[in-house]
Amino acid sequence: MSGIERVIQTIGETVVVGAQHGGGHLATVEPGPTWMALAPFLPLVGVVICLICALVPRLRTSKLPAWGTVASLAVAFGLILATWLSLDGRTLNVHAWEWINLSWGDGPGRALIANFAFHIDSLTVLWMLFVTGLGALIALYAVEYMEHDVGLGYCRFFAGFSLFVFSMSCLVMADNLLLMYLGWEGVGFCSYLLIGYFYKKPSAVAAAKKAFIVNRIGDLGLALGIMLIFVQFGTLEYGELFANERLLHYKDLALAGDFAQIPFNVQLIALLLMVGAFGKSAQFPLYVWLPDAMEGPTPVSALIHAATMVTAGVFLIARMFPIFLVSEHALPTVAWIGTITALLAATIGMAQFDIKRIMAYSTVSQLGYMFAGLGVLTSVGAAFHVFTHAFFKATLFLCCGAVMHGFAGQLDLRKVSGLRSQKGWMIVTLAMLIACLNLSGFPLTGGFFSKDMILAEAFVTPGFRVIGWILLLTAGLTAYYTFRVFFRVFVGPVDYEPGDEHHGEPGSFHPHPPGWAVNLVLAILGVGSLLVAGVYFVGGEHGWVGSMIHDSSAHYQADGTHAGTLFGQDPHTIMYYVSAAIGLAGIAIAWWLHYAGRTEAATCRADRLAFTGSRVARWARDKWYVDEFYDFLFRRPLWLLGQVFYFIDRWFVDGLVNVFGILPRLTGWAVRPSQSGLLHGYALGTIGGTAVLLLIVWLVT
Amino acid sequence: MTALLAQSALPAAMGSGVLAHYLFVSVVMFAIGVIGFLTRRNLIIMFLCTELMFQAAGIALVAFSRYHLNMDGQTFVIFVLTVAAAEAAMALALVVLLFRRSESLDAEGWSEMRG
Amino acid sequence: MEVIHPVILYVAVALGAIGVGLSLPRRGVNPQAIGAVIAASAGGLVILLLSLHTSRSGEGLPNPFFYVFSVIALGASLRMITHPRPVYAALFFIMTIISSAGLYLILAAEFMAFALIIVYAGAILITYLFVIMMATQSPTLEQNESLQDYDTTSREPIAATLAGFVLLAVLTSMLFTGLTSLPAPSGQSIEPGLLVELPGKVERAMRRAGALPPGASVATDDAGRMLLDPAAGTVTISTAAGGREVVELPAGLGVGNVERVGMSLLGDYPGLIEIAGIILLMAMLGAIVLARRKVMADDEDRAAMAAKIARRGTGGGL
Amino acid sequence: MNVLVLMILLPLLAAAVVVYAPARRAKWVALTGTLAAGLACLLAFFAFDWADAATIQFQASRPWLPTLGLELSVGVDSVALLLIALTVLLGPICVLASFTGITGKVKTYYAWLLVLQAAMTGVFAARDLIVFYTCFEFTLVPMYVLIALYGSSNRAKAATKFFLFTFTGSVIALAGLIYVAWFNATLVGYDPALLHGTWTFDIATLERAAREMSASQQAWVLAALLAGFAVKVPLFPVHTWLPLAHTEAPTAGSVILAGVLLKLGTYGLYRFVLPFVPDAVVEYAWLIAGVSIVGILYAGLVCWVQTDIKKLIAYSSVAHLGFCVLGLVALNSAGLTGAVLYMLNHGLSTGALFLMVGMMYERYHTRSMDEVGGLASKMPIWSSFMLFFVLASVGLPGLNGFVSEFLCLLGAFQAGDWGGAVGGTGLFTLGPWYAAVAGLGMIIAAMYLLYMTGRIVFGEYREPAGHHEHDVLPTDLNWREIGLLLPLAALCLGLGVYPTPVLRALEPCVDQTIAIVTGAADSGVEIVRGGETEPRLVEGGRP
Repeated sequence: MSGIERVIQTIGETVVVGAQHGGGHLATVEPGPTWMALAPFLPLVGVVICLICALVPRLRTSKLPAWGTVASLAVAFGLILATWLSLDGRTLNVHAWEWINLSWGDGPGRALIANFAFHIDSLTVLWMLFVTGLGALIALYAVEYMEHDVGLGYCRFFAGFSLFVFSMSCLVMADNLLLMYLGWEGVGFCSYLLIGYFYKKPSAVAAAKKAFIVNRIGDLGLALGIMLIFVQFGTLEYGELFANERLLHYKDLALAGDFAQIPFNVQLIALLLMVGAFGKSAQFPLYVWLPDAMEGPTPVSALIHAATMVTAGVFLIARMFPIFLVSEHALPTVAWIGTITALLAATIGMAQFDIKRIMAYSTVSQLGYMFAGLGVLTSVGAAFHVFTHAFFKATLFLCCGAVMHGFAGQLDLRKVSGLRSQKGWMIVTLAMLIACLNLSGFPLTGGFFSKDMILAEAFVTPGFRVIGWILLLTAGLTAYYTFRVFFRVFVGPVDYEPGDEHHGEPGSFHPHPPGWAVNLVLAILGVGSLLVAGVYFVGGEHGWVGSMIHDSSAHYQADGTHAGTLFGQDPHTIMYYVSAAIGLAGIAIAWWLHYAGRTEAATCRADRLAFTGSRVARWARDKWYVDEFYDFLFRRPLWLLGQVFYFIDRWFVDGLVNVFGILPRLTGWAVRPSQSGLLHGYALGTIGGTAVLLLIVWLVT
Repeated sequence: MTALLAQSALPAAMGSGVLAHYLFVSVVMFAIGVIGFLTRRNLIIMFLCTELMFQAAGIALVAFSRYHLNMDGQTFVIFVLTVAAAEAAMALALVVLLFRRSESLDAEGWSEMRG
Repeated sequence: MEVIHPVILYVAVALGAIGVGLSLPRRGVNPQAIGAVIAASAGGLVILLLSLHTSRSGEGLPNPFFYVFSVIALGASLRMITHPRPVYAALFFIMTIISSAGLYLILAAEFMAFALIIVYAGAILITYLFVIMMATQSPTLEQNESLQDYDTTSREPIAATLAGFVLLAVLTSMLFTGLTSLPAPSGQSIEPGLLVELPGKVERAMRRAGALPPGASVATDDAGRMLLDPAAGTVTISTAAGGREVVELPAGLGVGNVERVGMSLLGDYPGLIEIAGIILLMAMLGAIVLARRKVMADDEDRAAMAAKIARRGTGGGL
Repeated sequence: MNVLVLMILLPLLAAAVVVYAPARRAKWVALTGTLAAGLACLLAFFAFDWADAATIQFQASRPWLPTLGLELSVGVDSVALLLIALTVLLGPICVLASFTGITGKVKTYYAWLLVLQAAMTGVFAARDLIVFYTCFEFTLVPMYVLIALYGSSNRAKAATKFFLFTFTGSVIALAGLIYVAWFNATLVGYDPALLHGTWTFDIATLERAAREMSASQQAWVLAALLAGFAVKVPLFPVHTWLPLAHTEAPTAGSVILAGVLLKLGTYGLYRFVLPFVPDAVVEYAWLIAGVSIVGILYAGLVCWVQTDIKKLIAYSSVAHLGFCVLGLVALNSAGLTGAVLYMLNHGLSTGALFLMVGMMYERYHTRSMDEVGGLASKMPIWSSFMLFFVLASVGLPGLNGFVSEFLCLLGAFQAGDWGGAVGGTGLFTLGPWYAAVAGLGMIIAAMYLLYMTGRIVFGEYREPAGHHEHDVLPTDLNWREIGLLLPLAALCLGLGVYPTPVLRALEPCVDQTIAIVTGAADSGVEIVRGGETEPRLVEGGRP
């Protein structure tokens, strides 16, 4: 009985996790009001609604799952807004229930505590704002976008969608690493579920599988990192971890540049966590799953694979910034990997024709920017870029989705042109334009400011100037491929052919422009993308995002105060002009190659360039053969190894067993003739044996 | 005590040398039974030989009973007799069965259990 | 002091082996008589030496009839295993049984002796004889020699004799070495108070001997036990007047062999008796089941039989 | 009557009734019997004093062969009770799962199924070595019958191999166990208050005596016990009976095999190997862990190339239980708790997977992924459950598999430090390297399970040639099938998001075991040790 009483006792108990080891600039963790813990669980209401709809035949054909999801996400967004307003720079902790709670004696490191509890600080709120906000908007978009699947598929989609938001909330709001890991794997699973939404398509199933497995590789790194944190610091809870005296001591050492005194194992943690971040945020070499993930429905791509889930890696590093600071090589590695990814993905993106894939590579590339930003110690820049990117990239994807929806699955930029001039596509075009300007870093857009922050820091951080140059080059490439899409698809002559979802004569096809929900969402997002630049001008030194970061664990006190100058000027000011120039140059090249003088969808001036037919261009189009390389290096050898093992299992391991089985049989076969079957033979044996035995007994005694 | 013993029908003690005589007879009879069992091919005679071995055992039992002035040996002979009777009944039934099958009592005619 | 020198013993055993081996039935030259003589002389030698030893050690020789009966028993058993005719073999076995019964008598086991004769010679062996007669083909005109091939030739006589006599050699060696370490007989092992268990017998014997006055009876204590003092040979009786007096037991009153066996059997091993009974019952059932001749009837036969029975039934009704 | 005895006797009684009841009632009788046992188990759950979970409760004993000190004695601590609960839970589920699958010789089937349940309960409830061993071996007989009579095409070979393989192993284990008893019987002057120096098979007594064995004695006993339990688990080189047996067994047989029978091995390791030969375990932990890890990776890769679904899941059991054994030999709180929890979780999720495959097999009569696939469009309910249990098996956080897998890995991680770098004694000490390599198993698990899901659940619908609808079963699951999956799913979810009660219940037991091991282990692996565990050790065992 006492067990059950204890169970009841523990439910709903709010535990105060105070940071006993004060010190540092981190605010003490205070218990928060219980209603704040409702936000992550609200999406589960959506899941339940979807489940009920799936089970009740009468509801199955309604749009209830969608509206339930939209409503629950909207309420969650409202709650997050309320949390933000009441947060006031504090760090709160809300306990829901005990999850894994194991202790072996007293003292630090003698208990493994990972509760369903939420750590709410400004970093959390920053992420949650766009997770729930964009979630609600994109769900609204999907109400219309997915309506041809009303029925079980609809329920499945929105259940996955809601579950994703729940998992993402857990990831962001967790107060310990294990709950974050739950969210981390949860979003991976939801991504799997939603990429594989069109489960009859083998490519979708394969893409889903690939996404999950590649993510799992990263997850292993993350899991090992979490274990190492536990072994090193004896806790998994953020509050205790960031207040850990050893960690604070190491941090002081690291800021003084004295890494030699920090144990290798502590430095290793960041490297392991980094692997997890690379997997989830699609960084080189684990980026390969993200372009394939475009097999999922477009709202999924917009929410999961552009705006929210893929920024989890950035979040992890931002959240664990103290851990990364004490590692000598982790942040430089992050910076370099981010830079390489940014450049690599941009080059591939330039050569693609599938607009969704271009956006996917663009996402990978922009994530590279964010990582580079983290690597050059501007966590504000990275977070700011995450924030702006979430808006404009979601817009881009949703616009692509609208095109895809309107043209029966057509995604090839060579086959659709001049949307602007067609009826009903104005909002889409405008939203697309705003998002493209953001992405290409057009002056005074949100993307412009956030990218500049990263670029400027890269130039002034000692030892990272090369990164700055590469990122600058990539900015130009980004502007080019972004407007390549815009100039090809949205402006220019009206010309189109339907995609493969259109059955019948190509001539009978009429594109159908988006409905009110899609237009509404695009309008909101477009305006949002336009206005997101404004957050740079409100709040503290680095804008609103800067003030949000300042109160969290991602804060780095040397942030933005690098004394360095660029060409003798303030780096930010210089960068405004330089990157604007580069961006405009990219747009101009795109205009020249893809818009000027184009008369039909399929051909343009770019085709006439010798370069586009070259081998390098083809390699870029074939994604530098990275997939094939992995296939050759890992998948095939492992598969072969599996076959070899199976062969060994059947013929050697089991064979050995069978030999043991055969030995008695052989012995039996050998002595079988001695069994004559005649009574006398047996009798003689018995009596002779008895005689011999007695003889032995007698001789012995 | 002595008075009562004298009155009873219990014989006087027997020496171990005398016992050896009986045991020797018993052993020889047993050996003859064994040899008979091994050499004869007639099923019935073979069973008779087993009875002979029983008998040898019986003699030894009774001799020891006499030597120890204890009734257990004789009691045991009763059980030997019982077993012998039961065995005879079963064995003979089997012999009859076998004879019906092959019209022969030759033990060598039966070797179904050859390995 | 050795009972018999081992070398002599082994020579005798070897001789016996040769003798028995020779006397086994075989085709062609058949020196059965010679073999029997050799075997008998070897056996005789051992018994002679044994008797010499016994008489020298002052124990005295066994009852003279021992020699008679043992010679008959061993001789008959040897002939039993060598005789080619099953019926004769069985008869020789009966002879062995009877002489064994004689040995039993010498050993003061009268009940067992008679039981042996009745059960073995009277019942079991008769069954054997029945079966032998049933299972032996009667001689025909062409083949007046009714001996079967399997009766006239023995199987692996040398190996069998060897095995048997190795066994014999070991057993006798053990016997003669173990004899010296044999615990001395303990007369006490038989309860002197066994008579206490037999109040009826005591009272009957006393009445017959006139040791019990009229109206008196053997007195018992509260538990209903006789007040008998075996050491003094006295028993308490209660007289007709109600008094008690101790009187001498009549001479010759004792517990006989049958009574002793019975007491031992029923007093010490009642469970075994039951089990033995069940074994016998099962053997009987088994024998019946096994030896029963199954009637092989197919459907047609069954139908015919049923019709026959039915006809009989209606016939009875008329 | 003692509730444990009741749980053993009820199925036996039901088995007897099944034998005499008409064949068409057999399944209902069996269901009643298993449900009654479930009720008894529920009763035990309420009566159990969870605060004192390390103490053996519900003890009952009756002399059996006093001259040898044999006693028919039962009793449970929380570990045993939870495993019994798993057994008793799977009982009615197996009966229900056989309703339509078993059509011939139903009486024999259900009777043996019930006997099997009684024997398995007996294994966990036993407090006497010989009672344990008797039940341990007796599980083989019903399982043999179930495979040999109700299996598929290659059943005779599978049943024989299963029987002989595991039997050979456990006979060697018996030698080890009896050696311990002999050691105790010849141990004089150790602690006169206890039964040392006499023949006894009481587990608590032997636990205390066995620790007095010398290092080489312990090593030999370890080898003997491992021979038996490793085959049952099964660990890497001695696992080949499992795929065969699983493939051929009927659905319920597979469920029980995966759900409970394999746990007999790990339970044996936990109950006997750790407390009996702690020094040897500490010394050879690296070897056992190494073998487990090889099993994890090897079996995982073998899984990946299977086309037979049942074989795939069978090999996955080898990989999964590798994690469990890894946690066991980590010999710290996280590892041991994780391992015990893993036993429960693996029973639930893998048992459920076999149920799923069985339901599919009943409809399509094939287990080959080449012949059937894309069932999501045809059987959405089935597919949802399948996906759910696959994820539980993959170890998705929030479902049960994750908690135990993480704890096992954390246990192995914590057991030492980076080889050679800081402290430690190189590769032969359990440590982070082991966890890191074993962690690759997590990736491989995702690979093969999602590969299977991708083929049979997703993709274009494929059905075997000549397939026609089952005449009794609907296309998708019926209510009976949903009903027997729901409790398993609920438990998978429940143990995933709120494992705290179970962890609390296991804590005292695990602490006690660790105290035993560390009490005997003076050097070598760094073992985390509880503060208050010492006194409990003295109280534990025989109250």
